[in-house]
Amino acid sequence: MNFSDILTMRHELMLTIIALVVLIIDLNLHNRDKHFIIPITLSLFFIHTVVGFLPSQPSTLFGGMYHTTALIVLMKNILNVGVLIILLQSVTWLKKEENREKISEYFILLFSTLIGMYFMISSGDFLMFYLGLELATIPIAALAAYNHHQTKSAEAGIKLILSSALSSGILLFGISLIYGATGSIYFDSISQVYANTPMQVLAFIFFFTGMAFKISLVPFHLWTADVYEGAPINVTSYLSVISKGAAAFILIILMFTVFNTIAPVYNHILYMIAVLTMTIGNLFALRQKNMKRFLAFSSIAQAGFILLGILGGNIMGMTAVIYFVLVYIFSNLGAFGVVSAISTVTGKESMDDYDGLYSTNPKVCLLMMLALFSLAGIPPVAGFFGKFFLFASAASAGYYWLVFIAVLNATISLYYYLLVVKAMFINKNEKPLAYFKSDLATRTGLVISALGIFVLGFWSQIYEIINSLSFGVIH
Amino acid sequence: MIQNIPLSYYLVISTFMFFIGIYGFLTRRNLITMLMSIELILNSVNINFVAFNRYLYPQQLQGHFFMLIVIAVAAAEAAVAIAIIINIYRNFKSIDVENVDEMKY
Amino acid sequence: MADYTYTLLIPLIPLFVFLLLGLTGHKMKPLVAGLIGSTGLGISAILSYATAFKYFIGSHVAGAGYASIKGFEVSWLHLTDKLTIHLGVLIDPISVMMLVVITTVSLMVHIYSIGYMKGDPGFYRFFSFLSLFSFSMLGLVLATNIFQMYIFWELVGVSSFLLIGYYYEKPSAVAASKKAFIVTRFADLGFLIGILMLSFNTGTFDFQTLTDPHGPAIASAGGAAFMGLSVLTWSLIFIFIGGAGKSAMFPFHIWLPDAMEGPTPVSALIHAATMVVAGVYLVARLFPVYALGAPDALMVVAWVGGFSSIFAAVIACTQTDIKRVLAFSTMSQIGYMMLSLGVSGYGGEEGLGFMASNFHLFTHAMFKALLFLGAGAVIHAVHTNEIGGMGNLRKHLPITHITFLIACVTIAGIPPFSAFFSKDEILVAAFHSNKLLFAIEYIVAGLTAFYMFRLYYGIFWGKNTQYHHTPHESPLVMTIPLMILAFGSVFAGFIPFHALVTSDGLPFESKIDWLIAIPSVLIGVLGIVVATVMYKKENPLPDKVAGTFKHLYKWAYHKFYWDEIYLFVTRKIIYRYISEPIAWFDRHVIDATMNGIAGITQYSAYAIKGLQSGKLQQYGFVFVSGTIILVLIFVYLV
Amino acid sequence: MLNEVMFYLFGAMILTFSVLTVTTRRILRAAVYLLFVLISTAGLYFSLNYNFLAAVQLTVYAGGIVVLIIFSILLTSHLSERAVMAPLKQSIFSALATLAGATLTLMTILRFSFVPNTGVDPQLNITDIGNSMVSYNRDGYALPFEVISVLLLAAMIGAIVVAKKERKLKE
Amino acid sequence: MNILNLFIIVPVLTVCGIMLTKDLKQSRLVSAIGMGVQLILAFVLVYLYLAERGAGNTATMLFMYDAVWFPSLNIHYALGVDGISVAMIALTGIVVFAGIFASWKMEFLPREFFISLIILATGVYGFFISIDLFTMFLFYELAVIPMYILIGIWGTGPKEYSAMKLTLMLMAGSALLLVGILGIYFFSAPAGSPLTFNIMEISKVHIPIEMQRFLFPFTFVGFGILGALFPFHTWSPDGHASAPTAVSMLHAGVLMKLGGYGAFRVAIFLMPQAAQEQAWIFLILTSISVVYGAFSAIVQTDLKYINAYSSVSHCGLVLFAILMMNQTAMNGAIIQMISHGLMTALFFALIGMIYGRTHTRLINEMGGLMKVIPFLGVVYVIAGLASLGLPGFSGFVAEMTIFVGAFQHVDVFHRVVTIVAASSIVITAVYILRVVGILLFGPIKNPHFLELTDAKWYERISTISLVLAITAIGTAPWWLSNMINYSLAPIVERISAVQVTGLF
Repeated sequence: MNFSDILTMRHELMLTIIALVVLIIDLNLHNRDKHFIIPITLSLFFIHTVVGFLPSQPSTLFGGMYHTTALIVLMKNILNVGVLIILLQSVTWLKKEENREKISEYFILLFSTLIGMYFMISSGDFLMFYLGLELATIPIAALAAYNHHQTKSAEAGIKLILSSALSSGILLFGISLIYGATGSIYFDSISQVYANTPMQVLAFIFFFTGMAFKISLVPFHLWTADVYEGAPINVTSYLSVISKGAAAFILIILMFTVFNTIAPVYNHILYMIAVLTMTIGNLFALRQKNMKRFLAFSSIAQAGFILLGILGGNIMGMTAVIYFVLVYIFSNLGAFGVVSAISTVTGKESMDDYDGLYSTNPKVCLLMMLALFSLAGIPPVAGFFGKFFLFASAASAGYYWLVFIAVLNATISLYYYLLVVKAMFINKNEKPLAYFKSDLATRTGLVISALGIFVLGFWSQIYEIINSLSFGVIH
Repeated sequence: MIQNIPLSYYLVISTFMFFIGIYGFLTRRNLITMLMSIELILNSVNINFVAFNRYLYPQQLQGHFFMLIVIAVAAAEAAVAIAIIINIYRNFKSIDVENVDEMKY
Repeated sequence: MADYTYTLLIPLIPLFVFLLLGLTGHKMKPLVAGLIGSTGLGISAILSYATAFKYFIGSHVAGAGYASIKGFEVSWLHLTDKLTIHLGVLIDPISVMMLVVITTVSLMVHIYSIGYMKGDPGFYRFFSFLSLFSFSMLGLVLATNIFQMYIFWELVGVSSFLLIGYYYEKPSAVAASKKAFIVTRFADLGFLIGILMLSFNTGTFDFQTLTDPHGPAIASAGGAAFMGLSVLTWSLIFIFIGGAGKSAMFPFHIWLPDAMEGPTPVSALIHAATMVVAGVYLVARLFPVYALGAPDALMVVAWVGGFSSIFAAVIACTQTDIKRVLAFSTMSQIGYMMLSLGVSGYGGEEGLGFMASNFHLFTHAMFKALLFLGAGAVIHAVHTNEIGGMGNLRKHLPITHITFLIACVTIAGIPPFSAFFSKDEILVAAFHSNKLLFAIEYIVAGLTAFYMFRLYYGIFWGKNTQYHHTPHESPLVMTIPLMILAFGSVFAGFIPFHALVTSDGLPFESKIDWLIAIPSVLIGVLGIVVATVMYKKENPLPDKVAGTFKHLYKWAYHKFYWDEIYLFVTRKIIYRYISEPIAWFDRHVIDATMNGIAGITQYSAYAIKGLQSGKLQQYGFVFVSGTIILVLIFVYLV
Repeated sequence: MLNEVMFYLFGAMILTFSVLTVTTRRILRAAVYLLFVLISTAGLYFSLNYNFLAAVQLTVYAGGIVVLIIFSILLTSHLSERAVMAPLKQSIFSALATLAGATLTLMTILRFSFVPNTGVDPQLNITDIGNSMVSYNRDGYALPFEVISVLLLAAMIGAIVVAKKERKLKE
Repeated sequence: MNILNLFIIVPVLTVCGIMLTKDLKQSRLVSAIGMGVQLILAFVLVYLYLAERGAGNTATMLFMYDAVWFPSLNIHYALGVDGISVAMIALTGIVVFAGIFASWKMEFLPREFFISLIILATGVYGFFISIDLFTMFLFYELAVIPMYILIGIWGTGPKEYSAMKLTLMLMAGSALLLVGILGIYFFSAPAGSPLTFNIMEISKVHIPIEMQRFLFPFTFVGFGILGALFPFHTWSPDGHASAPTAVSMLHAGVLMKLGGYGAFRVAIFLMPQAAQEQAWIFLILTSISVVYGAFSAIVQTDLKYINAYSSVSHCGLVLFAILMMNQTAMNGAIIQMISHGLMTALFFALIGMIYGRTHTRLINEMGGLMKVIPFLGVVYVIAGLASLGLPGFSGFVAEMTIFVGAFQHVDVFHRVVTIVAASSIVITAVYILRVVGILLFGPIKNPHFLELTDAKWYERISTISLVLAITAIGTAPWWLSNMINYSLAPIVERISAVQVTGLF
């Protein structure tokens, strides 16, 4: 290890250090003063985020177990920005009386999952990949059960940990077969010898279902809604954007590099799963009244769209996926931020509680509307661009009917997003939720989301950067 | 000395064990037994890794170490799972999975 | 060629008056509005007379015939390479004749209306509409091309609509205006299709080109396209449908009686003298094409005209509303004109029918306007339209009585009143062409005399009716137009139409054929005598006669139930069996399908909700089965 | 020969106890059966000459995890308690699914022609294992072991956060 | 500074301006100024356009502006106008201006209302000036979505339902459209050369016929839904009935024109062969639209429903004419778009004003209004007469151009559908006169109506501006027609260059 290696691994190292620093400070603080951790951690993480943007060289470490490229750094940075927003949005919630003793744990668990995601994205072999995956999952289960006086939270925790264990078991079985067939766990070796034989397809399917679980693709999504609903709202937003985004990143990388040889097979699988995911996700979302659950199903449907980019199989596809995830992070965090702010202040999470909200809290409603429009893919907000590029990439591979189904699904999704808009703007309510003012951090978080939602689409530079780093299925 | 027993035997064992684990996961009502089924699944995967390593690629120890890591991960997973189960027990006064369905539809 | 650009002013002045009155009229005193309207038309009338003088006499070289001259033309709308709509002024014998007719009658009506409409709250509106109508009608007759004619045709229709519905608070007036517009609109559809076909086949809208005997239209004749008739024939038949609609020919006549809901001066102007003869004018305008290119179409014109004339005459004998009698009389007389056109040939003596038709148009305008205005004066005096509510008015309304009598005698075809001449020419033309039509016209001549005198006696003689207010003669502003028109009715017959208005522009010799004229006069006299016997004094004879021909009377009284048939078609078939089902279909099938798609989506959302049962093991089961199914499909099936 | 006997013995034990683990009505017994499965697996590893693995299996898995499980059983259940079995329908469907899965998977795996190792079996000694474990070159596992430490720490903290009893909130 | 950019910038600035305002008075003033400027701009554009043409500029598109936006996808922010777009922009300017004045008394959430309205207008303007499919599509959706809010918040009756239905159906339309656009994009250049969204560029290449066959229905129906193509028109009656006045005006007046414009600018222009081949299907559908909408209108009792169905009929005529694919008919189609836009906006404005007074839109409950509100009555009659195609008003010009154009096809099929479509002029007369007769004429049914007051000054501005435009086109159609004709020539040339022996 030399200095440049440290620089290469700066995301992981810095975050580990931050986590440890938080732990140490926490141990030395009196119970009364625990809330000081919040500003400290926030500033540390902010620095971490900024440092992440420093230029870095692509390199490979640990004999290929860890590798990083500009693209991977970009992915990590995208995740960082998302996490930063989430942290900002969780401040109010953390300051609550019942959470006071667990503040540092929240941060440490969150950071360790983020570290897991870093390693997962950077992994050069299945071992690190698996480790990263687990590191990114297990602490979240603990976070989901964070509110342990709430039955729902506990239920979310157990549902998450057990189903993720099952899925990672199946995924591992797949990996073991891949190992058996190719004799290696290193991606670079595997991609050269992976062949389209029944067993390798089977192994791929096992592996893929595990990933599908993470991204919550139908029919491997069933945990999602329950966990999202039960988990503390900020954990939910973390799960829905960061966790899912990271999984999408690594999935597309693996699809394009390791499993490139069986692209004809997995394209069929993806096609099927994409249709199922978009449709079922939307159908479930239609009926939801609980905002978290609602956003859960909406995020399932959104995951289906991501597959369109993978199906594209070219540079455009990867760009579209990454860009979409970026946009999706901002949009979803905008929506979650509002839900979180309302839920934290008033404890209300049902859509009915949003009736007539505009009359009391117009700004929040506007942001929510923008975020939902972005999720639905309505111009001029960023979601439109994200979706358009995804569709374009699928169309570039000739999947016109899939695009059609996808856009129809986007229309259905517009329906339920509009239901929320309707609740806020149109429905009459004798007693709408009273006016509330969130604290500075939450507002900052919301403003950043709003900015992202607005700017990302028009600012084509971002798309171009991603595009310059992306690659297609390697032949 | 291992040539007498073909690799496939190990694979048969591991596959059955894997699916027995899954069966357990799908049918055991007790959360802890479900966790135990998970352990069965992981164990079957380990057998796979080890057998592949031993039979096919003994030069490197990739499967070997993979198995080690899986064990460690299994331990971590079990720890968190058991903590949550205990929490469930406190909240629900039961660890029957059927009762843990407050959130649905 | 003389410069006729100034003729542009003839329609434009009324347009200006219309805009002026329409926009600012509500701020004017009624009399001012009336004077402005009348003055405007007066100027137009003077210009028309000047034009007529200039065209027929002033700049005419004897024996050279009358050329058709474009006084003015601009391109209005470019449609295709060949087809461009122009707006312009076409000066030829019939248009000049029509100018005279329209401006004269219109001016009379304007003046008359100042008295008739006195005290009406919508005075200015009435005059502005009248001006609009005059503008449209003048534009129509001056049209240089068939599309311009169509444009003004529509405008005439709408002015008629506005004027019929002038008393818009009266539901019957509103219904009548609606009916008039829709029926004529329906006919106009035929006109439009005819125009489309004609213009497509000939590549022109222009009348001069169309009517050129060596032009593309007539050249395109021949060759059966559909049901044994050529495209040209079909297009002319369609165009005639438009003309028939406007001229209230059978079966489009139903709007005309109802149109009498409008103020009486309007009936005089629009529904007697000018607009309703637009159909005749249209056929006359395209006459060379009909005559040379599509004799079959001309045959249709003749028969429709002939049938309409007798049909209307029979009905007219039974009606009790004086304006309706006049309306059916109008229809009958227009049928005459149509028939006359229909039996005519092209060029020289052959074109006698053409000349006769126009001649009759001219005289008819005079006497029919007179009749209507007279009737208006009567109505003005007694406040009812029903013949039953009148009687013995000759003492109260002397001037009206005399002028009305003159008109009745004229229409009965008694020499030397004008209609004798024109009708005689028509009979001659029919005689030379088709004996059956000729016979019909004889009968109609008798019927006409009968019902007119029935009317006359009913109003001015007959029983002694008690009136609430003693009826008194109308003011001078109303009676002077009556006198002027009476003058016209008497003397218009001496105008040498055969020298002026002929099918090919060349004059020909025409003299009265006494062999045909004398019987016709006798028939007219017979009609008068019968009417005198039956109606001069109150007696039971009419009821007896009605009783004898009970069914015929009843049918005729109900106008052969054509209104009912129309009502049935519109109310029952179109409204009940087309529109309502379509509206229902739209809501309950198409819209329901769209809602159904949404409903199915919603339903399936509920149907699959069991998937998310909240049971962890079921999630696991789905997960595992999902994996296995994927394996099954992609490892074993694909 | 001995190897074969051992293999069949352990194989039979694994399968039997696996089935018993997921079918027995007594929870504690299930844990014990699981322990047997894990021990038998360790036996397999022994027979494959992977002694280190066998040792780890015994200590960490059998010794650590199973003990953890047993403690948690004791915490949450009464010993006399009989486990509630799943409804018949659920069992049948699950059995069908797993059987189908097992059949398909086995059919697929067994048809695959694994390339047998033709080289000489390298002698595996504990030094190599140790070297690999700290090596950061190809086939070195320093990084995973570092990362797993983070995982374990996180898991520990997570477990504590979830399981610790909260102090009563101040009124 | 390209003048076309101003069409985006001015509304955006107006929106920003409204955000700063506090109450109705300020926000409507800002909106009126902004949209007034926009209207002036539109006329300036017309003037500049004609001046350029007069100066001999023969380029297909004028005032081109091109900025690369997403270089890797070759997406440009590309603007340009020809006579057709100029005409449409002028239409939009007038209707939006009138719409602002029609909502002068929008008491409830005025700022939000005007902002949404102007965003809608921005979308429409953007759509008409774009020559890049991507930006076109962007503006298209931008124009559609404020409808939901506008109807949902400020609407009447079952507004939520109607708003949702309208939005979803239009979005489903844009789903079809998106597939079409993407398909076009990926065949927009021969292999090897960079793909492009630029319409003018794409028109230079030949999209493979198989793809055309596949993509044309998507694109055409996609636009057709917005253009109220039977049987996808049902959003229109409900949507219009529930929408507030200005929204109905804008929606029927300009938004629905996006459908026709797009169908012709994108679907037919870029895929002429498939258009030739498949035109017959859509001709049947559109001629059904024309007649069907008119018949449906006959039995409606709600003023807005009547007008909505009439829009179905009239817009059907637009698509019908476009599908005739010759210069005259297409010219007629565009004039009809403008004419219908103005007329229907006028209608909706009047309906809104009448409703604001009588609080009912059911014609059976009204009667004799001419007596009490003569100004509105007269304008309503004018609108009605314009709608039924009376010469002197724009509708006549449009319809006649369409029918003459449609009649240029010699075969029986085209002739029959033309005659079917032409028969709508009678049915139109029926329903228009029915309404006028019941609503304005006859005795006053409700004594309460006697107290109604006639139009206020802002209402007069709103209606008179529209009436003026309608009569201007109706009496002097040649300038509009020539302007459009000039720009149509290259398009028609391209379309008719491909001779396909279709089914008929």
